[in-house]
Parts: sequence; C-alpha cells; structure tokens
Amino acid sequence: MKELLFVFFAVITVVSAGIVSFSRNLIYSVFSLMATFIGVAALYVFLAADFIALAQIMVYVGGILVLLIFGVMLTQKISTVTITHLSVNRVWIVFLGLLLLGGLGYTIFNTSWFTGEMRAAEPTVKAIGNLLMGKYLLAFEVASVLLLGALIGAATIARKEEQ
Amino acid sequence: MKNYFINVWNAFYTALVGLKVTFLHLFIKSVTVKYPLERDKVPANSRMKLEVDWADCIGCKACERACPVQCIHIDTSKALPEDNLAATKNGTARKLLVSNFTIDLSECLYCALCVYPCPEDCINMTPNYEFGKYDRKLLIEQFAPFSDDDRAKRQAFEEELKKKKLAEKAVKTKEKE
Amino acid sequence: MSRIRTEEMIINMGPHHPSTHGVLHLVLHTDGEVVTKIEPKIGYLHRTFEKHAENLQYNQVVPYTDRTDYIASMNNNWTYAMAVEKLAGVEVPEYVEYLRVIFGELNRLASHLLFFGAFGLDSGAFTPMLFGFREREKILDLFEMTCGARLLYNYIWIGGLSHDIPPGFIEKTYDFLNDFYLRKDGKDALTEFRKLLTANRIFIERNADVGILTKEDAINLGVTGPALRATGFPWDLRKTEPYSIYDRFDWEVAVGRGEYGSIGDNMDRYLVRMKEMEESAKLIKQALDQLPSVKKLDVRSAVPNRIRPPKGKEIYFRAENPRGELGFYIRSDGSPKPARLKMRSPAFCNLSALPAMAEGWMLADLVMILGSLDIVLGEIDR
Amino acid sequence: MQGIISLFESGLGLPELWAFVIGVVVFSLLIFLFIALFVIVAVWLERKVSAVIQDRWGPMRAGLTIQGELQTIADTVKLLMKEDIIPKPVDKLLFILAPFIVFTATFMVFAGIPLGPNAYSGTFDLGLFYLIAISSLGVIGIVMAGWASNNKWSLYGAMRSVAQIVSYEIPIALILIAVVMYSGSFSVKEIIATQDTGYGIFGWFLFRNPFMFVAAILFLIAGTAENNRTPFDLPESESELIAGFHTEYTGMRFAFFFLAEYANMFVVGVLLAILFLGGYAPIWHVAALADIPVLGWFFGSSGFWIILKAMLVVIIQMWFRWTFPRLRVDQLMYTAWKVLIPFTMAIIVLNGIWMKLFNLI
Repeated sequence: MKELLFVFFAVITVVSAGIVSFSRNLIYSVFSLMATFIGVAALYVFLAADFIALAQIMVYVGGILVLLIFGVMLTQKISTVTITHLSVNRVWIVFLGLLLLGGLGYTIFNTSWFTGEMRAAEPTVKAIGNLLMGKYLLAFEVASVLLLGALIGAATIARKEEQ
Repeated sequence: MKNYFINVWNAFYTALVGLKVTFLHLFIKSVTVKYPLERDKVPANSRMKLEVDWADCIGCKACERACPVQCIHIDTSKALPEDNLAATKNGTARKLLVSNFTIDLSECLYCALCVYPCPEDCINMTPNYEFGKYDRKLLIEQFAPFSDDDRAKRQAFEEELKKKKLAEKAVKTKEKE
Repeated sequence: MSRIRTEEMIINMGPHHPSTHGVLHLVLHTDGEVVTKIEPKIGYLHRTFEKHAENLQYNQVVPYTDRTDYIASMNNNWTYAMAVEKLAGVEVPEYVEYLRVIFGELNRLASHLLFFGAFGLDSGAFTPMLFGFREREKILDLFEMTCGARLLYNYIWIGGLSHDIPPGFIEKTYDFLNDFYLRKDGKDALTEFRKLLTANRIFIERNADVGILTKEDAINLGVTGPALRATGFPWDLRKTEPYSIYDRFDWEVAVGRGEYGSIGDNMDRYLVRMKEMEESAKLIKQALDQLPSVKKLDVRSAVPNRIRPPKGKEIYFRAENPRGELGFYIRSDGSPKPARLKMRSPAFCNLSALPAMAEGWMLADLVMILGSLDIVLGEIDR
Repeated sequence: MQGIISLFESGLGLPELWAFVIGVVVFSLLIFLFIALFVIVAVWLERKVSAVIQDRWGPMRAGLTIQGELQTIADTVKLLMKEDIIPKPVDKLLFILAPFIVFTATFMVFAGIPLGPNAYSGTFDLGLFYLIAISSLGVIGIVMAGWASNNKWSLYGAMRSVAQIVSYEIPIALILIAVVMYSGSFSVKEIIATQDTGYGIFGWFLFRNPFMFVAAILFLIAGTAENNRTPFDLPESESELIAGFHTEYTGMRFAFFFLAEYANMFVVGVLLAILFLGGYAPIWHVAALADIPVLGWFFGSSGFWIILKAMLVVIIQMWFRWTFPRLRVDQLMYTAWKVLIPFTMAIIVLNGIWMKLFNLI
C-alpha cells in the first residue's frame, strides 16, 4: 500500500519536474513546479519528516512559488514567446548532463548505504527546536542575519528613487 | 509614533462603532414587504397604467395630440346604423364611433399629459402596476371593443361612404361644368 | 540605479462596469495599479433630448427633462419651468413657489441620499446603500402621494404644478424630517450615517487627501455644485443669485473645509453633500412652517393654455441642481415649440474634471473619485 | 463516528488496496458533503445576516418554513444548469484547472479539521501547522484563474490576492507562535487540552492574558484578510474589479470558487476556535446536559462545540462584511506589515514576559 502511494508521489514529482524543465510555456513550468513541491513534500512525509514536509509546503508553495509566479506573470508576453532551454549550447549541456549522471550513478552504486531498522515516525518539532536553539544556535542566528541583510538590501534596491 | 497608535486605536474604535450600528438593526423591524404576498399600499392617484373608458370616448383626439411620444392612436369612423351610441357620462352625445383606440404602453412615458385635456375624463392613470407581458407587442393595448372582422366591416363601410362622397362630388363638379 | 522599466497597460473600464454609474466608458492607461491617463467616452445613452425638444410643445418637454437627470427630476422640471416662465413672461403664485421649494429640496435630499448609498457602495460598504434607499423611499412615498409617480414626476409645470399637495402631506413631511435629522435621542438617520460611514477610519483613509481639486482648477473646468463648493468656494446659485423664493429662508451654503485632509478632496465632496442634506432639511422645514401664512389657491390657475413666446426671444436660465448648475438656453421663433433648446448639464461638465482629479491615483481611488462627482449618465449623454 | 472509522481501519475484510480506495472515496465524499452542507447553510445565513442588518427580509419564499432556507439549494441548481462558458482567448488548461486547485486546497484543510479528540489532525503532532500550511495552497489556484482568464481585471484580482495572502500569512503564523508558547505543542489535541481546564471559558487562551485577547482580534482580522472578505476583499472587489479573479467564470466552475470562499470562512472559524476558544471542548462540563433527550446528544458530541464556535466566528465575519468599507491596496499592505506584524511580535514578547512573571514556563 505504502509502496503504491510512494510510487504515485514519486511519479508526480518526476513528471512535473520534467514539465518544469521541458515545457515551452514558462507559465506552465511555474505551475507544474507546484506539483513538484507538493510531491517532494509528500516524499518527506514518507521519510517521517512531517515538519519539513509542511514547512516545504508553507515556504516553497505558499511563499517562494507565489513569488516566482508573480515574477513570471510580470514578464512580457509570456504566452507567445517560447523560452527554450534547449537551443543554447546544446552539445555542452548534453555532455555535462551525461557527466553528472555518470558521476552520480557511480556514487550511488558504489556507496555502502547505511541501512537501519524501520522506525515509527516520531514528533520532530521538539527535537528540531531544541537543536536550533541549542546546538546550532550560532549557525541559526548567522543565517537569520544573512537573510535579514538580504531582505533589507532588496528593499533598498527596490525603493531607490530615480535621481 | 503617538500618531500611529492614535490611528490604530481610531480605526479599531470606529470599527466597533460601525459594528454597533449594524448590530442594533437586529432589533429593527424590516422596512420592506414580502412582495407577492404583501403589497405596499399604492395611493389612488398613482400613475401606473393608462386606462381608457371607451364608452365615454367621443373621439376628439385631444389626448393623441397631447402625447409627447405619440403612443396613442385613435381611429374614428361614422357610426354604423346598427351601432347604438349612448351619451357619455358627462351627457355629451357621441357622434363619432371610436373604432380603434390603441396605447402602446411600452412607449408610454406615464407623464399623464393626455389625462388633462380630455373633455370627458375617459382616459386615466390607474394604480395597476402589474401589467408585464412576455411579448412587447402585447403591450399595445386596444381599448375599442371590436374584433378585426368588425373593424374591417367598418372600414369597408367608411370607404363606401367616401366613395359615395367622391361620386357625389364628381356629380356636383360635373353639374357645375 | 534606475527604476525598473514599466509598461503602460490600457484597460477599458466600462461601459458595463459596476461602478461607472451607468454606461460610461473610461479608457484607462495604468501603470500597475496607478492610473496615469483617463479618457472618458460618453454617448452610450444619447437620446437626442435637445432635438426632441424642438419638435414638442413647451409643456410637452417637461416629461423629457425628467429623464435627463432621473435622480433629481423635480429640479429639472423646475429649472425648465422657470426658464420658460421667464421666456414667456408667466407669473407664478406664491403658494406654488413654496411648494416648488419644498419639492425641489426634497428631491435634492433624495438625490444626495442616493449619492450617500452609491458612494458607500463604491468604497465597498454595502449597507449604506440600503440605508440611503430606506430614507429615500420615504421621500419617494411623499412624491407618489402627491403626484402619483415615484421617479419621473412631470410635477412642476410651466406656471404651476400638476397637483396640489394631498391632505396629510405636511404631517408626513414633518415626520420624515424628524426621523431624518431632528430626533433628540440621536437615533435619526443622519447620525446613523455619520456613525456608520463618515466616522469610519477606513472610509476616511480611503477618501481624505484623495482626488484633490483646487478652486482654480474647478472654476477653469466649469465644475459646479457640491464638487465646486467642496473646494472652498461658496458658490450656490440659491444664495448668490437667489431665484424663486430662496432669499426668504435662513440657511447656509455648505463649503469644503478640509476637515480630514486638504480642501477639495473626496472627503470634502462627501461632507459637503452630507451637510447639504441637513441644509435642505432645514429649508423644507422653514418652507413648511411658512406655508400656512400663504394664501392657498389652485396650483394650476396660472398654467397658460398655450405658450407662444415672442419671436426671436431667447433666454438662458440656470438653477442649482443637486449635481450643480443646470442651465437651459431656449430660443423662441414665435411658435408653440422652442426653436432651439440647449441644456447645460452639470454632470457633463463635472465629468470633464475627472482626468484632472484622478490621474496619478490608484484604480480604487478612481472609483471613489468618480463616485464623489455623483454623475448621472442620463444627464451626461442626454 | 469513531466506530465507522475503526470499521474502515479494520479493512472491511477486503484486500488492503480495495479497503484503502473505498476508505478514501467514502471519506472524500463525506468531507465534500460536509463542505456543501456548510456552504448551503452559510450562504443562506449570509443573506439573512445582511437582510437583518439592512432592514430587509432576505430570502423568504423557497423552503419548508417561511424563512427561505432552501434558497441556496435552488440557487445551486440554477448555477449547475448554467451554460459552461470557456471564452476563446483563455488558456484552456489552466482555466479549467484553477477552480479545482482552489477547491482542493480547501478540501485538504477540511480533511484536517478536528471535529473531536480522535480526529486524525487531532492526534497528528503538527495538526495546526498542517491547517495553516495547506490553506496557503489556494492562492496558487487564484493566481492561475486570474492569469488564465486573459482578462486584465482578473489579472489585477490575482495579483492583489497574491500580495494579500502572502502578507497576511505572516501575522497568522506569528500569532500561532504566541499560542504555541502556552500549549508547548503544535498538536491540536494538546492545544485544546491546555484550554480545557475546567474553568469553562476562563480556561480559553482568549482570556489567559490581555495580550492573547488582542492576539485573538488580530487573528480574526488576518483571517478575514486570508479568505478575501470585506474589508479585505480586494481580489474580487466588485466596485473596482467587477469580480476580480473569477470574472470570466460561470456555472459549475464559478461554484467551486464560491464553495472554496465560504468554506475558507469556516476554516478561519475553526482555527480561531482551536487557538482561542477551546476548540471542541464544551463551554461547560455539566453531566446533566447530556441527559436532555435530543440536545443532549449535541451537547455531548465534541463536533457540535467546534462547529458552534466556528459558526460564531463565521457570523462575525459576515457582520464585518456588511459593516465596513474596503481598504485600498497600499492600505492593505500597511495594515499587514506596519500594524499587524509589529503588534503580533510585541504580543509574542509580552507573552513571554507574562509567562515568566507568573511562572508559567
């Protein structure tokens, strides 16, 4: 049963990711990105990472994707101009892609994966909270400050009036 | 800073005032009526639908002339021998027979300008406000109580009269010559 | 750092749009939400009123004037009647004048009540609409019991009125005025309006400092009526060029004071109308109070049978309508029909100020500014 | 209800796959039925609330009694029989897909509404977080509808909607933190258990401290903004944008937007009930109440209480709609970023201080 659901979500993720990269219509790419994100979130659930799954939906679908859509909608003539990813440097891309595939495949097949027992899903929030506020506090704060800086910078750039 | 808080408080407070106003309407009786079940009382002098009392019409066409949009059409003819024309309620003798009296209610302005010139008070605005029809043609109201056959007969009679007159005229002119 | 290049979007507002108050068509050039250029397109409701009038006798034109500004038909009737009376030299009895003032002001009240409702609706509040209608309905009931019609009255005739007031009219009008603004317990309609909409912070934020029209601009663009008075210019024909018997009453001209923002903004136009409602109610009350002292007579006694003004005589007469100055230019050729009739409709002239007021504001503001002009398309297109 | 759930969990004696499929279908239909029923009641209620506020009667004719309670059903039938128009220049795929995405998001939230302590989202550790996260999915559908309609007014609506929902999610999440500070858990069950102290309504987070009361009001405001209702109905502000993002939709497709919009009101009601009004916990625990013949069943069931509290919030939202004018776009953003967010942040800090002062940590 679980396997069937897993396959279902995996297919959704892969197919929609395929649409994202191969669709000639930019807006279709962006919208199918939503399916990708949701599929990934579902896969997180299978990994018993429910907090991450929900955060994925909230942050990526509710926030970042919306921003992407916003940006794409504001570009000109999205529906008529076909933006292709295929025509530029095709040879190089195929070459690099194959190289990457080979490398990844090699790694996957040659790593001795750690296999543990299947454990029941546990509440993760508390653990995440404790780690963020304890062990990784500095990293957490540094990341926040970095993001804040980026935010302020973006606002400053956007707010700049014409001289 | 102080302004900001005053503003926020103001927005909140005035919102509460507005909510109170609307809330108090819970206890106020509805001012509308449940239309087809209840009806508002319409004053007797309401100007809703034009009605004509054909029996009183003398065919003077004063209303036709007064109408700003020419929605009234009156045809008159000489009375047939079998027509027994009674006098109007004002006692005026009717000499002409109104064979055709139509009002196109889809064109009517409901201005009541036709009502005042009528010497016999036979055209009136009535408070009947429900005369919707499914076809615009049905809004052309015919007030003369004749069938089409009847009207044709009258027309024939009229033409006959006219012919007779013409013939008489021709005879007269011939005699003159 | 240069600004991000943006592109104008042309967007058609109307002719079928919920808040153009009729079949007005605005071609908007927008930059995001900001409207940069407005081109009003009118004429969807053109009914050749002026040409019609040339083919009708003077008294037959009255029902046509009803249909120009159908929200304030009484005032249209009245202005037209006064113009023809002046042209043909008809004297109107004092009793009739009093009734005309009462009905004209009642209609002004009804018109402003509709404005109140429509303006609320433009700002997104639904309930003021119904409250405005509730009060307006009472006025329409008064009209109906008098002349039989609720919207298109044909009541004020040349030289008189079509009906005398029915028994019970005066008491009912007093009752209405009482419910409208005189009640001591603070439950009158005007106070309710004030609490519900005028005081609301959202409403104030939406309107204060929005769509400012300066006095100079208003005069140059020919804006009249409440929109002109909102710029702080106390120009009300009832006061500055008193016609009829307006000089007998004690009342004030409502002027924009910029209570919530600058002078001449949306809020001022709204407040001027709210104040005018009060003043109209005062006028009606005074006229009703003075009415018993006037000799009662047949209201149709001075109605001329046939109107034939002297040949070549022409006249321009203007009066203060709820929307502004309504003017009639009439030229006679000696026949019972006017040779030329021209109507200066206030809403038409006010609309021409819209681009000056609304350009540079947001789409939502445009709706409010258009609403604050209180246009009636029947009058603009004629 | 519990019995039915366990019946399905036992698998009905069928192969696992079939039991799963049947379970999914049955529960989906149940949820759909619940949404449809709620919307029918809510639309009727809205018309009645507006009628009462405006001194009118509202629908009076369709129905068994004289209050027109079947009016919405008649309207729905009318809506279903309307011609299904897909304008030529629209992006057909997205145009058709959009209402379903909006509805699916709402549907998924409804699946997580805890009608009782044993509901799945109640036991689920992150129930509340799930509700909030999924409810943000609908905005994608709205954007899709606005863009696919190929209508500038729709696009305006969609763009406003995006800006609005993204902004107002932040205060909601921040208020969530304030509540979680008390309960110490995202679990709906835990949150409600913390409020069900035996002191009746005084156990509610609403009355825990003055800041929580303010937080509840702010949550109501932000929630109203989340589901695009007056005074925040900019995406479909009809005096400006005709109908906003669903201008081009008719018939069944429009009905889906409509369903989602009203269902979202209920979601906000449920969230507010869980966070501040004690969720499915009864207002008072009196054993004698359960003995009343018919009402006792209602008072005894936890679903009744949460629906009651949510309906109360729904009615308050309707009351808002028929009272307030609409904000402008920039004022909307101002409210979110310069009023709600600072206030909620202040509430979090003050809450912490309060809890420290009274040794609640």
